[in-house]
Amino acid sequence: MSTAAFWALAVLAVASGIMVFRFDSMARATFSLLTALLCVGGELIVLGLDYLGVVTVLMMTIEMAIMAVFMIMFMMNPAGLMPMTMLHNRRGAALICAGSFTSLVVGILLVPWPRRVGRAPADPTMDLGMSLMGPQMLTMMTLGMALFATIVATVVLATRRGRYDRYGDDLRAARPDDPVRGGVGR
Amino acid sequence: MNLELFLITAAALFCVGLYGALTQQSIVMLMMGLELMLGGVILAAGAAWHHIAPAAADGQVLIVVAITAMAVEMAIGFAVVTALFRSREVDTTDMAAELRE
Amino acid sequence: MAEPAPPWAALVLPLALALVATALATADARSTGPGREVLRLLVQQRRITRAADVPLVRLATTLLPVAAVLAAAVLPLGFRPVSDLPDGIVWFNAMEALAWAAVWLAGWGPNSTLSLIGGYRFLAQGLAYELPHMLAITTAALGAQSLRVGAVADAQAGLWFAVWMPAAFGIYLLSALAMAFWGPFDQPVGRDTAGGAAAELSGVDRLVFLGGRRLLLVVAAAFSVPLFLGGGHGPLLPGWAWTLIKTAAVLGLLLWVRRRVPTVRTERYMELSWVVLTPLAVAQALVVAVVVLKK
Amino acid sequence: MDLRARLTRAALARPAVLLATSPGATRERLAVEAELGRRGWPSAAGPASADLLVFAGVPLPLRDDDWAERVWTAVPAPKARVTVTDAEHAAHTLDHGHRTLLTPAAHPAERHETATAAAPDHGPHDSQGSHGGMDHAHHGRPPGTVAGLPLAERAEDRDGLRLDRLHVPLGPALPDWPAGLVLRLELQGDVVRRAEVDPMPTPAASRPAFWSEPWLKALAGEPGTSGEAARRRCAAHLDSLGRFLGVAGWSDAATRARRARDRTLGDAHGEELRPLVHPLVRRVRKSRTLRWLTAGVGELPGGPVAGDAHSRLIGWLDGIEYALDAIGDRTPLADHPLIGPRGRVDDTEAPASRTLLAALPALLAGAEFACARLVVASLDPDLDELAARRAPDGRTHG
Repeated sequence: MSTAAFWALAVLAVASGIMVFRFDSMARATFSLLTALLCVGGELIVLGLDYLGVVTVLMMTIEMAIMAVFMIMFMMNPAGLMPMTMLHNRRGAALICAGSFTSLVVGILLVPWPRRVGRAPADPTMDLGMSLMGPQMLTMMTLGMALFATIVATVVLATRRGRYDRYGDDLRAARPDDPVRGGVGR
Repeated sequence: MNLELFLITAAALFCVGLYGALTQQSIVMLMMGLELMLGGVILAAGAAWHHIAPAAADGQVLIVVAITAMAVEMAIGFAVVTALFRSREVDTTDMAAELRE
Repeated sequence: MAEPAPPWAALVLPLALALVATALATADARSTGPGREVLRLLVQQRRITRAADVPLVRLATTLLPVAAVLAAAVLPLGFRPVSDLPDGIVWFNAMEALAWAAVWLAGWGPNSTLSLIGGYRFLAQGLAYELPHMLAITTAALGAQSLRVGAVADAQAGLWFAVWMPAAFGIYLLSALAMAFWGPFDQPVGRDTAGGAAAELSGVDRLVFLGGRRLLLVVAAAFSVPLFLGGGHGPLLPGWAWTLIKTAAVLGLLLWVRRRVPTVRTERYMELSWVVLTPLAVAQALVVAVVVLKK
Repeated sequence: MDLRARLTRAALARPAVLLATSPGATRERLAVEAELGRRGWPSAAGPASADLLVFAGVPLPLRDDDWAERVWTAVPAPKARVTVTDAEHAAHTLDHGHRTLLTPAAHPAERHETATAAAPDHGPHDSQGSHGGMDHAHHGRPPGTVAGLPLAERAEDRDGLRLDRLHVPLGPALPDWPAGLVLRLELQGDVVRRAEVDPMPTPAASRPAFWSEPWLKALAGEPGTSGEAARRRCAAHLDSLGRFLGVAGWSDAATRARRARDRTLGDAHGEELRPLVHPLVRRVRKSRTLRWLTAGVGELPGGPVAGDAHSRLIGWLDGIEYALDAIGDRTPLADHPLIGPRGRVDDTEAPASRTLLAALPALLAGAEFACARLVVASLDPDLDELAARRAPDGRTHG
């Protein structure tokens, strides 16, 4: 059962991963990438990591849906109605990739992997939580800070309007001057 | 279904993503390549956890880190594209490289 | 205690959901009953717009009901879900997020301006509702100290979560409407865009898409029962009966809201959601965390 | 009768109707809407969900664009279309359309998915959103077409990004939309960048505009009581209210407003109307959500319709209540100032709707699509007034 699931998901993941760069239509490419990443989530579930697998599915779905919008905003030919290539140094890239894949596979097959130590805990999710809140607290804090910094950096990079644009030079405007009025009535 | 098979799948995903990241001109497509590479990393980490050290949570923590990296990469990537696009109307790597000149 | 349902439950589940959705449609019917409407759409031709991405449209319309049924797999009827996953709440959330992809694709696929606007609207609405929604369902999980839906229902044998986490319950109901783009949150398929994301769908496509939306509403409403309304716990009647009664009550409430309130536009709801509801949901989670620690 | 015919008959017992109104055909539209309400036939939001296409008034092509034909091709089979040219025969024409729908001619010979001939879109939206802006400055190609659809070009948007813009004509066959109005929109995503009111091919009307009829008659020296005028004003505001609520997505209240409008026009007494109108007016006036959603939309600094969408809505509600009290008034209308539902009715000035139309482009620029629809609905220009003004015989004054 799980062997069949592994093979189906693995083949689908790699195939849709390849299709990402073969589709002309941006929408298809995005959702092909989503399929590949959903399959990765599925593989995690096959491995017994239910929580992380489902979280991957959740995150990737939302991420790809949002990416689709950016795609339409910034791409020149999102619907792929006019076939065009937007590629550079294909040959070099193909060589690099084929080379790295071969060496990775050789490495994977030759390395004497250590034997399995210990047993999986009954509840890996609990294990993960305890670890993140215990020995791995530093990782968790770093991730938290990184995410926070990302939020700030993203807003700074993406917007061009600051509070002086919204509330006037002396920041005294009663109502912000926004292109669209918001819902809280400030 | 052993460790090697999982790792080879992960390597295939990683290399497909690498190919995309190297060849695509559009920044958005380049980010899709990066996502695929990180997807490979996640899979490899999960396989390593299951087949090598299931008792320790380190493999799981690595997956959490990779997922966070994906989110951060995406958010920053789109913010940079938006900023570039706003100032220069640039949306491909080649065009961004020309800006230096 | 939650015990697994027999395997045939997986087959019965979609039928049961469809049954509830039909009952809902009957209660909601203005002019045409659901049976006749289904028949009308079956007779109608599927039409294809110029330069449309037909496979994507088909995928999108089917994905919506599939996501709804998958999300329902963790729903306990009484105390027996089809599959009581250890991370049922996250599973529900992930399946509900698939609707984002489905609606956006349905809007994009036909290559029509108005339906694409519908697709955009749903993504904007998703961004608005998702943050407080996740916090609200996390609060319920926090109260029960488990991500398992059955455990959350069991934790409410005494006091319902809706009673001592009212903010989370309210936010959940709002997001239930928003995730099924129903009632006041029906902007993605709004009449002002001639049907929005569904504007170009006809015949079977339309039936599957709008039927999937109804299923999603039923599942979202039914999920509030184990999460906040004590699941199958109740006096006298058996668990499954209580589940049905409570689900019907929630659905009735949602239908009533739809009659009383005009469509909420995302640009207004977004600010409300992020500036008021998200902090409120965080505060609620904090209170619950303190109470749980004190216990 | 074989099973299939019987199934079709059952399926189409209540066909979904898409109603497209031409300017000058308000009487016909009202008759059809009232008849649909009586029969309980649902109204379709767009061609894709319609079975029966009903034109109120003969649809005239816009410039050289035969929009009626394109809406028709966009309706999926089985389908039928009828044109209502006389309000009195609305029910009869609908019956005729229903019968046509059930005949085998309404069904294509080969069914299922061979519908590639179906039109690209809603009749009125010809330049589909084929987001294919290849006309990038860096590539220097002229804008072309793909699959027969024009490509999008880029232009500065309200947030300072240069994004694809789509040229989308809006109207005339949209639900809850002023009859005959066509807006040429430039859309970026769902934000309106620019809007133009398309010059309308208005048919030379032989009758005065429906909503300002009593005042026009008084102007021409015909007798009439102010009670009749009040009835017409009440119905006009209820009609505007119904459309506004329809666009705002409050279908329950919109249906009530339409029902009240039909009763008002159907010569019901003031006492009969009160229990219908007052609860509706009270509910709409008190709705905090509606105020929250419509305040600040389409704000005009001055003029006859100053304020935002919500204050214009309240103006209608006041007008409805005031007119309802005056329905029994028997004094001659000519003694009162001639102010119709949309403003002053006289010979000299342009009709009030022209002012409303002129205000549209400035209000729509930068608005989101939903807000743009609300703005149009809150102004609710009546293009019949413009049509009647061009009447050849000059007697209607319009």
